[in-house]
Amino acid sequence: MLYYIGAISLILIGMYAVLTKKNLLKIVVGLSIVDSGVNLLFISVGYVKDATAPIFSMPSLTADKMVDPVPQALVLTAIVIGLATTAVALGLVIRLYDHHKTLNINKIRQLKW
Amino acid sequence: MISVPVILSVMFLGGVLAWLANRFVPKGASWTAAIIAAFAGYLVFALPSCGGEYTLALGSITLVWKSTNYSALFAMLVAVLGFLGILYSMDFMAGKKNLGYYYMNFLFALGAMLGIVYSQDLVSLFFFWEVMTWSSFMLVIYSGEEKSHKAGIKYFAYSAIGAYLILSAIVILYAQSNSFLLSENVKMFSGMSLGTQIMVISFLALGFGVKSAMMPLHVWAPEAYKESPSGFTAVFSGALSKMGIFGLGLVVFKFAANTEFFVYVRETLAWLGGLTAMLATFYAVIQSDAKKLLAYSSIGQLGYIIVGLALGTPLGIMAALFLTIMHGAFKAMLFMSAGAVYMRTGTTSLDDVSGLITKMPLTFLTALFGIISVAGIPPLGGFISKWMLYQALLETNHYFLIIVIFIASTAAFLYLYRFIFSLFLGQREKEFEHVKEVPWSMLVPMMLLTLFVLVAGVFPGLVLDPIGKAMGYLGNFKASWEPQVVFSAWGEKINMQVIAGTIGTIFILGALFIGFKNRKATRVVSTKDIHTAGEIPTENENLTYAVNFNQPFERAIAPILKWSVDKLFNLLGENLESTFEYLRYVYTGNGQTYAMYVILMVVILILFSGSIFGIHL
Amino acid sequence: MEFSPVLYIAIPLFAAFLIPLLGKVSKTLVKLTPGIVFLYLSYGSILLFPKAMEKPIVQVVAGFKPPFGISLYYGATAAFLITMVTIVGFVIWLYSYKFIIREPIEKYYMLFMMLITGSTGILLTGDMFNMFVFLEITSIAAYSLTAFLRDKDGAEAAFKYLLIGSFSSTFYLLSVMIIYSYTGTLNFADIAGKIDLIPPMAKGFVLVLVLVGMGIEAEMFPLNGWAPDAYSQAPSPVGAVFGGIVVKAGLYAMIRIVFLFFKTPEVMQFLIFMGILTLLIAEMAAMRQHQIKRMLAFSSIGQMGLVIIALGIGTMGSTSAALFQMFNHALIKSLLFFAAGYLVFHSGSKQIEDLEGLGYDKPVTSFFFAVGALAIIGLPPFSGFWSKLLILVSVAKAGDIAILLLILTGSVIEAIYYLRAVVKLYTRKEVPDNVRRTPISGLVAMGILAAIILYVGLYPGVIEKWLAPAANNLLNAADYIKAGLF
Amino acid sequence: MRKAIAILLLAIVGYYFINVFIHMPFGEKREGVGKYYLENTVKETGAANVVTAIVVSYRGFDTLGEVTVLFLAATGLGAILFGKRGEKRRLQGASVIVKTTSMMLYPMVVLLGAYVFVHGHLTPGGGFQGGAIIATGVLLMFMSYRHFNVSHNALTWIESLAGLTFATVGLIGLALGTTFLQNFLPLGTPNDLVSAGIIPIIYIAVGFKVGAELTGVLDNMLKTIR
Repeated sequence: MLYYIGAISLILIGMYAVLTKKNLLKIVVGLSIVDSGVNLLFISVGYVKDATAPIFSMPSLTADKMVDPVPQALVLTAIVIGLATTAVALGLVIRLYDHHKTLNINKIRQLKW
Repeated sequence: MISVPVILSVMFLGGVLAWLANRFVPKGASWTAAIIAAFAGYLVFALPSCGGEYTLALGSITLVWKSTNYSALFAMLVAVLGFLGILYSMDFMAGKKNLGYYYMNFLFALGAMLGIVYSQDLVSLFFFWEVMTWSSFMLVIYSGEEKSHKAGIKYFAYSAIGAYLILSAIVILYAQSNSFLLSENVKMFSGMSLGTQIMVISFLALGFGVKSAMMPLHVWAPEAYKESPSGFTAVFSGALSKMGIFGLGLVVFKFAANTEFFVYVRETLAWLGGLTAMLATFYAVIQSDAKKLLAYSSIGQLGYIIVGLALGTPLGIMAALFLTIMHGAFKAMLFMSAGAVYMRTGTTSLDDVSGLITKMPLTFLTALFGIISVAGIPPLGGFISKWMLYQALLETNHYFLIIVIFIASTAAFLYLYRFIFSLFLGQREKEFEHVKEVPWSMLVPMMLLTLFVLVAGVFPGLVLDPIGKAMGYLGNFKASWEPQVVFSAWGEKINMQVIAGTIGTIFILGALFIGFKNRKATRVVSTKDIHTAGEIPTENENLTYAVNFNQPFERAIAPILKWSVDKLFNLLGENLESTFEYLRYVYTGNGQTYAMYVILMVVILILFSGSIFGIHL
Repeated sequence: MEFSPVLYIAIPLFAAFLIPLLGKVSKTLVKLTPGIVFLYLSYGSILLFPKAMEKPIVQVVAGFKPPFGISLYYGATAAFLITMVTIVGFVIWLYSYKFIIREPIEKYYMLFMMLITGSTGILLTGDMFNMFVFLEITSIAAYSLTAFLRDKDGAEAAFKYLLIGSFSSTFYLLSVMIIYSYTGTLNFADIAGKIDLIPPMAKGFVLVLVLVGMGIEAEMFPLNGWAPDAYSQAPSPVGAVFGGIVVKAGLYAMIRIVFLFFKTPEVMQFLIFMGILTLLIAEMAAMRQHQIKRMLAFSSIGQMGLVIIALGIGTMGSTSAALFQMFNHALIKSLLFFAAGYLVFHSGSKQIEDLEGLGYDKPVTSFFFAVGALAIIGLPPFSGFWSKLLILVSVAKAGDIAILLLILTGSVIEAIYYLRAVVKLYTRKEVPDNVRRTPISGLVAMGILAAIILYVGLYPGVIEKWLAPAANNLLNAADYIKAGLF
Repeated sequence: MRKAIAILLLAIVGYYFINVFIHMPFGEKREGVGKYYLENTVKETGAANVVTAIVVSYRGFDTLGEVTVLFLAATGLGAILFGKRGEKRRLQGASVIVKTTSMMLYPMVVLLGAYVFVHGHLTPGGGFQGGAIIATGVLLMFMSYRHFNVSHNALTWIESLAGLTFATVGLIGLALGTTFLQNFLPLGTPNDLVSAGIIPIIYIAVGFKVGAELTGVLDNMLKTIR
């Protein structure tokens, strides 16, 4: 239960950073935090009490004593996707800094209305 | 076998052909267009007035075209005016750029008008209605000048509002009757709920009212008429605006006639028409541009037609339809003569041009017959329609309306006289000494129309015959007007031919007499030959007599003019646009704000999920 | 080998991986690859079209039966939209061929192909998480392409897009998570059958997440701040892809989920409401734009609003009308973006003011813009007319005259601002002699679109007869479940 | 102001968020596809690692997409930062200790990465993890050596060939008359290195691809710092 609350807090903290921080890099960090929060939340959804990792490395392991493998598989994908987004975001930040010589999001408002 | 699609495809393919011709042959476009228009005109007349039915299934929608007596009347008007307009354009437009574009849109507009009148289902009616709108819009903006574009956008905006009103009426009808067929809808209309009926009728009336320039929806008309090339203006005013009348006729007699509130519809329309006639005439009086003057006059005349239609008595309808035809003819004449003046002098301003009578006698003659007809002086066609209108008003006890119409008709003399006086009479400025009469291809249409107005005035039966048939389509009305009946109130029987003969003789004799008498007395003076309180005017002061011609009248109606619908609409438009301007500030350009909107949306949806989705979170 | 729906994804992926190698051989080869791919896919989609219209094709990937493996659901709706996507994709490629002259060209074509493939994947997939993956493929390609010109504004627009897009994917992933944790499955059909396992509160939360997350992709009103920037700053062909294809995919995703899981009258009402809001505000904002591509962007949002309204009404007629409108909008908006791209290129300015006189200087391009403008307003004889008519008819049949009038208000505004732009084009003004011409490939691309628009406008039956099965497929959840789980 | 609004809004969202999750069963076994996978993976795919089996086999299509996402990110980054190549880096060279240690660690890190993705179907880890580890090794070298360069040509080749391998393996399944990405090799004995059909092939390809792509991303970003 606490896992849920912790993960959700992470998501909210990340969102707070995205919503209020002026620095583009901090916003990107915020996005990453949101991602991590979501991933943790997902993993904890798949958690089963007293169970092991879903790998049949020893004959003694049985299927009913394993955690749900699906969230893990999905989170693996989600992590990579989060990474990709972050990479592109950082690339854009580099470009923006090049053009505007600032990382303040309030000063990067050429396009409006 | 001639059927409607043949005519339509001749027009539309002809339009494309004209465009192509312009690319390969110089002057090709005009000749192609003239031939196409003539051929299509022939087909329209050859088409049996009740038949030529054609059904086309487009997916779930079935289109039906058919010629009825009612549509035949309008189709003939369109075909004749269209052909004459193109004939007129051949020399009028010579040497201009993008002639292919001009003739293509001209033919498209004509085709669309024919499509409208032949449509037996609402979808194709609307389809052609929109094609007509955009092709005429293309012609309004033809000159490519800033002013014409303003006029064009205004025209299109009002037309769009009108068209969408029509469209909504159509879909409301369809929702009730599950059919787009006119006949089906008419049949089922009386069974629909009162709300639907009111909505449909008011939407349709407003939509068609826009095209027929009914007050207060007329504001697009003056500028659009002024800016379009004169060859098309003749068709625009003479035939295109009549499509609104065509639609109103359907609304009043096919739809409204089956409802309980028929009488209110009629009264409202009659009053709107009456007011249109009066106010437009007032506006016409104060114009100083020939085409704008004619435009307002056109609006006023359409007001008469609406009054006639709205009266709903056989005589009223007959007056309206007769005036429809007549107005098509004489307004085309007037616009053509104004165009002729424009072609030779480069302006249509009443303040600048004067004294062209000797230089352009035939144009003057056309204009003269035109204004006589507008004014409703016998023996020309206009007289008969006016007479019928008054009689119909009397019969139905609309005494106030008579007064309104009477004021309008009287005031009309002011602008009509100004029109002919300013352009053709008075002293000629030096710069117009070398003006020549326009080429034959422009004179022929004008002369033909003049002849028609004369003939129709003398032998109204020629025109009354198709009108009578058309009335049969609108309801069980019979056209039974004879001059004798009218005059029988005085116990006498006079027919038009006699009146015509008498008046014609007196007119000619009078003209000859005055001409001979004043032969020596006329002294030609320059417009500058004038002294105002001892001061000698400077060269660039405009002292043509026509300047401020109707100023006293203008002063008299000043209170009315202050309240201008146009200004009101403009104000509304501006306010709306500035509202839009503020609204778009929602898009602040700050990414974080957008993110905030997202979260805000989530919060709103969560908090109100009970009332929005019925799920309490 | 018979054409299999999975090739819609596999072939472009294969080609995308191949492009860097082809780039070592010749640039022309790189440029031709996407064209060949899309041509082949359109050919395949047309082959497959009648079959899919009859009966949904459910293609299993990796040989495991749904819900255990991922399955592709190629039903009538998907077939209709994907055929449209591949054909429009091909035309956009044709346009790009000469339009994109900036390096790195091979990267452009890779991203471009993946952008379209991602959208195709969204339309095709029958698995909720798989949809997320395709959503991300689309998004990341879209972010990169928005900034492709590497100018100041492009990067800014792309960053905003990324910011909002991340919210979209986060919300969607959260909804997938909640759904998975209660139903234990990710297959749409399977979830739809087990949706009642989710307690009402969680279900409501999922609904909110999906509506907001996918609403961002579908450009619903308060969520569409990114759209005008991204549309206007991306290269014109990419703008066309956004307006013509990507949004459609996002909207399809939202509607598919809503129709499968949450089809209640309240939700439909909400969709209608949001549609109206989107339509009106976008049209109003579009009216006051000074940049032509920004105006097109707002108009695009407005059109989406119209489609959302029609989908929200949720009758057979309205849904088919909405699909028809999607089809028309894809074609017409692409045409407009194409023409606008070259007009901006010729005038050297994005402002509408500066387009004066181009109508005479560049008659053909301007003509296509005018055709597009008339078509999107819904004037006959162009295809836009029929879809608008069908939407209005369905609205009237649903009995809501107020909605009808609001839609028409939007249309009037739309008509005015489009004509303003067209009229600007045809204002006479001496334009400095411009030797640059619109290349043939661009003109051919525009010509194809204009021809289709006119053809469908004159014979709407060609498209209309396919609308009923497509709409039925979208509306009928029970059939979907049955076919999806075979 | 913005902060206050943000806190307020997020508080509301958070409250309902937690409210939803608090009712969600925690740590309990679930019915559904997860259970099916646990029970049938070894039989159906021959892989000991169920997560890997799901990632590569059951949900292989996702993984193909995932690889594409990463590929797109690398491509996109290349497009966004294009034209900045060759600008001079201003990274400080590291100290001798760091340099030497990095030099010694680098091969081991790469080896570890390779181990992780080769054994993806047996032990925790797989292509993505292995690739990421390799990229970390490269990063280490980037950090410590000023002039450490990777060959772009090689990266492109590795990326493309790995991607093509993945796609081709998928298409072979289709060509053999089965479905896309379907296994066409013998499953072998579970827990053997050579087992689980196409899973190791795909994961090795993914490992190479991810390693190359992440390296490319890092390279792109480093090179553009002025």
